[in-house]
Amino acid sequence: MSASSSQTTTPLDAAAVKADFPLLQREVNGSPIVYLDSGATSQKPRQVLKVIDAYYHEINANVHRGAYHIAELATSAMEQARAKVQRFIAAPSSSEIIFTKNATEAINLVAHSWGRANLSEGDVVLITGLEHHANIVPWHQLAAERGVEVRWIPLTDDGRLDLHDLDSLLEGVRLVALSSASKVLGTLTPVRELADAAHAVGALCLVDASQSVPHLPTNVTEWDCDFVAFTGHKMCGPTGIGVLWGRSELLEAMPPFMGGGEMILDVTMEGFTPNELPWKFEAGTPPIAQIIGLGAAVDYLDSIGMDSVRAHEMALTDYALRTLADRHGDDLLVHGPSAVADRGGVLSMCYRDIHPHDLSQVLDQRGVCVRAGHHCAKPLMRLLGVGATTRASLYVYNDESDIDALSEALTEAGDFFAHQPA
Amino acid sequence: MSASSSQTTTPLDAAAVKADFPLLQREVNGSPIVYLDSGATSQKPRQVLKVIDAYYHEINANVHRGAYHIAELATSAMEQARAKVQRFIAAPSSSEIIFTKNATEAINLVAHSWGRANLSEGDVVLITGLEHHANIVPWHQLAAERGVEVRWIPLTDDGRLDLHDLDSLLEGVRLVALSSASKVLGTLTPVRELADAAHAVGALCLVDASQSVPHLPTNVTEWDCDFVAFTGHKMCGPTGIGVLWGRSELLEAMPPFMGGGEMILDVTMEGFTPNELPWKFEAGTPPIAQIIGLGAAVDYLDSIGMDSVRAHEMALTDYALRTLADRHGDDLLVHGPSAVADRGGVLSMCYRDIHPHDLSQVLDQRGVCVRAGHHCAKPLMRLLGVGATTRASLYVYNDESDIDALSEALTEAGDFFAHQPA
Amino acid sequence: MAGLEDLYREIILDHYRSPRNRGELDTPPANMTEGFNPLCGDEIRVYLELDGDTISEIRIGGQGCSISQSSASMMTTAVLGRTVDEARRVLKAFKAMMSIHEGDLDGAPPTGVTDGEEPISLGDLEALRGVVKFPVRIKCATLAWNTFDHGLDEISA
Amino acid sequence: MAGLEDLYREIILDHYRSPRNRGELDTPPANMTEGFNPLCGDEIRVYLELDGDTISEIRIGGQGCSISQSSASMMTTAVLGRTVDEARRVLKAFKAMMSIHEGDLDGAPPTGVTDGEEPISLGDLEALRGVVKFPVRIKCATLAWNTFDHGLDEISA
Ligand SMILES: Cc1ncc(COP(=O)(O)O)c(C=O)c1O
Ligand SMILES: Cc1ncc(COP(=O)(O)O)c(C=O)c1O
Repeated sequence: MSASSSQTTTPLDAAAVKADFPLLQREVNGSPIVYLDSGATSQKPRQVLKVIDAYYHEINANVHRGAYHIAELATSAMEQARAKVQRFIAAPSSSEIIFTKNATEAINLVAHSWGRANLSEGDVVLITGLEHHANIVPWHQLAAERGVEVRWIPLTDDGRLDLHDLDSLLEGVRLVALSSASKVLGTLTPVRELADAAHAVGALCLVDASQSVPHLPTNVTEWDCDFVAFTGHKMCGPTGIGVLWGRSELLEAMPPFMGGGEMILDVTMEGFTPNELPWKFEAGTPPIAQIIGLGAAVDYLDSIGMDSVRAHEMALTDYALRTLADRHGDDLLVHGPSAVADRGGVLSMCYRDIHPHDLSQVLDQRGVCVRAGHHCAKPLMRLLGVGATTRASLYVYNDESDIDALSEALTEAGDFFAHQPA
Repeated sequence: MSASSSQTTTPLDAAAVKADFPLLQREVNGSPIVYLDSGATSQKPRQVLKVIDAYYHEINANVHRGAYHIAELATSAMEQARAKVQRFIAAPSSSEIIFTKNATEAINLVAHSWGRANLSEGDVVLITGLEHHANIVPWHQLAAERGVEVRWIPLTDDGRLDLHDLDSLLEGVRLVALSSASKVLGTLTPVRELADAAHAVGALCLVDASQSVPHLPTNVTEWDCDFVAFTGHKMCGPTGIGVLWGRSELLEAMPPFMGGGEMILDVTMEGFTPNELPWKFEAGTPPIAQIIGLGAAVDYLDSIGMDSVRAHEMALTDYALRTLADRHGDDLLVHGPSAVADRGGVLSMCYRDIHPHDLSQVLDQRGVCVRAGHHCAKPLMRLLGVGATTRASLYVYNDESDIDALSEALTEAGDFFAHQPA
Repeated sequence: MAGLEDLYREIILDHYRSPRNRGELDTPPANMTEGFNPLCGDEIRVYLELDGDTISEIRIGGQGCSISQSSASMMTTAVLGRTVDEARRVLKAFKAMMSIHEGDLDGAPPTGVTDGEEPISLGDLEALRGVVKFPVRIKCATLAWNTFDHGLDEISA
Repeated sequence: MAGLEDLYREIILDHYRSPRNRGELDTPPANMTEGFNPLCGDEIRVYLELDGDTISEIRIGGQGCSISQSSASMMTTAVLGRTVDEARRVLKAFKAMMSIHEGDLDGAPPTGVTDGEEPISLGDLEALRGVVKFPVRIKCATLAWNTFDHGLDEISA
């Protein structure tokens, strides 16, 4: 993605988009809500909520097994959602789309199934300083269990991957596991370059795309990587649904993860035969309503166009960086890359010496919802030398008025802590 | 539960209950729907759908981390749902209630975490001939991986557990894993007796309560067992949510299952410190809306009273067994225990020589939804000597008219296959 | 009953009631392949014997519903005596008939069933076309065929 | 700003700006216990030294928000010079003040904070009562206390 793509795409109608989101119509503490925490979870458009509700009102039934009418409708709605997700990320086949409960389960699936079948003492998993705990802890678990080494790609001062020593970092590596976009800094990473580098040393490449699938066009074939994990609730979909995409040959060769209904072809008293892809990895009753809801979320994003989503967020990030700097000057430090083309719409901030937890509490009094804390990335926090930041993260429904409200609330927070009788 | 409990409980208002379920107001193929597949999944009352919808409209936010208002509301709604589930099953503490995506994940959690930490070559897991694949395959996986032995409690001819040889079956057993009610035959099992027997030989007892929690009062303390798994979508709750209850001492001692956000206290570049119970076992963004929806389902069932639910289902099962036998005589075989007190409202049937798949297809033409197949219990099917059965399963919203419609449709199906020109 | 005639055509019920080529063959010389419909519990065994390149014997074992049994029975009459190549073309044509093309859902033209080869007539098997309207039953109709497909692969391997 | 006065009481901001007993102690003789708020990243270190049964030294290290820092600071002044038993009673009373009783939610009477013992006055610490209205912040307020609790356990063990 480059800044120029905004010229070739239809600009989105910000007011119309915002009107699609019922929660954004509410007030908090007497002010209209200003939701700037989409990196944690996105709001849901009425189009998605309607589909979920219609599922329960009209076709709720267990899938794949009932021969009756509503069971057929439920099954086909669920499998159509799978095909929608496949097209959304340009995957070669819908049988490569595995539904999990969140991105975390998707990454754990790879660690348990592929990892435990393929990695042993001394093998290296290479991750990056930008990772979310979901892409750290499963590898730490493998390290503790069987002596796998977890190695880290360091960061540059402005929060990009430092690939200076990549060749030596890759020694002994069996898996490169990186996020395509950082939830803390917004940094976009060179996925294709790292996938190629991984393959060159015979390693696989897993991409945690939780923070990029909602915001940028995704093409797993162009990435030429091996696994991609992401999560529904950050992309206008319901909670309780995540996705693992994997290359068929790999998925075919991997042992099942969890065992139970749906994932078997046959069970005897002596053993079992796993089912075909994708069901082999989907044990138990799937999150049916949530899968169908995710399909509706994909439809919604498609109706806007992911190029337009990206263009909108870039313009808004640019506006935010400019206006915040103008107004707050040295009081405000925004971490991460400075060029809008290198980052998503994530602003991790330090404002004066006000602790993020206090800052976000005061902002909340004005209806401004931001995230304070380590953002599930404690190693990155330690690299930045802070315990926590205050993070505002943008999405398709935000507009300049949201940034203005944030800016105004920052000033008020500064006043509050400065003028309190001490 | 005994038949007499129906005298001491308030009879439920069947018409009012049915009216709570929007899907039951629809027609299928021109007939009002007759939903008799609650063993696969239950329908959802508007009270539950309203809560889910309100969550997304009013307080949708990621939990446990945001300091802003709606994040606090989401967190407290989720933790209140945990307390509701705790009370519903009479668990000692809400920190023992672990949310999973379904019952299958709950059982796999025990197999992965407790099983892999405690079981090795030659240790025996004792299961029963009544089990669902969810309580078979995870143990087969352990058997294949590390030589654990899976042993089976056999069944009597009428589908109850044959505990004749229990003493010798228990030799070398580390875990007894049984369902409290069979989804195929309806059989209720003597959970407390088996938990005591397990403890007497130093083994633990896991109960797959997926088919009993929705239908009977549950008291895990009276069961005196160690783990209990069940699933939300069969008890008026949404899809995508399951529960594992476990005794604190055991859960405390067990290693985490999946790794990621929420389940950690601290992560460094070298390792991680797991969080406290229950979050230690809840990696990633939880199925927030589904947890809150399950809380609403518990409220709904509580408002009726589980004693009343059970009494209603017993009366209806009795009506079904009597009227179906009267009308269809030898054309119809119903598997399982004959005494209503020994069974749930599940009727696994063979009708003439019509294959269950064909039978259910024809019933569907009259809007009658039943399940045909192996019901995820292939070993049990082999014990019964059939490849599949046709199963009608009852719930709180069914009434005598549903049974009458089933009975009438059976006659029509018989006519259809008899009178087709051959 | 209205609506079911498309599914339960006369010829289907005939094959169900009087299945052709039911039974077993000695292995070896025959090859046996097992198939499962994981969703309903149907199981099928396809016994195959070749004479050179020609399918000289085929038998069906196992159990299933009217659709899976009649489809298996019709399959045996459609491929017995054919060469492996011809049988594979029948197989392909049948599976094409049974597949719900994603293209159809999008309004795009359905994928051709012959890939430039001469079209093959499905004869009686056309009676199974109605199954496509009942998606859950498609797996019943294709069970024997997929199992047969694996059997051919095993023999050629 | 309206609504925040309950949380940010004057005395809280005072302890935040001028924390008492901040720093480190040599270990040994002191004991050091670390605590995390997993949800916001706050970290705290409580250094403890006993003279017989009396808490003769206490120091706080680490970082956190105004609530966690001021609560830690007030805690040090509340327990320094007390016996371990007295300190435990303060601890218990404080945690009782901070807990949202399930009973409250049900309309049942709140659990007593003293269990029959003589009630203990919380003094300045009462200023933190407003935190209960902001449930996410309760973990901030109790972080130092839970860590202190573990520290006492470690010393007695
Ligand atoms: C007895 C029993 N156990 C386990 C399960 C699995 O439940 P789920 O598919 O929701 O994981 C079921 C549901 O089919 C069941 O009936
Ligand atoms: C980069 C990244 N990876 C993984 C996750 C985990 O997603 P989930 O909590 O839905 O499993 C998140 C969300 O917090 C994320 O931002």
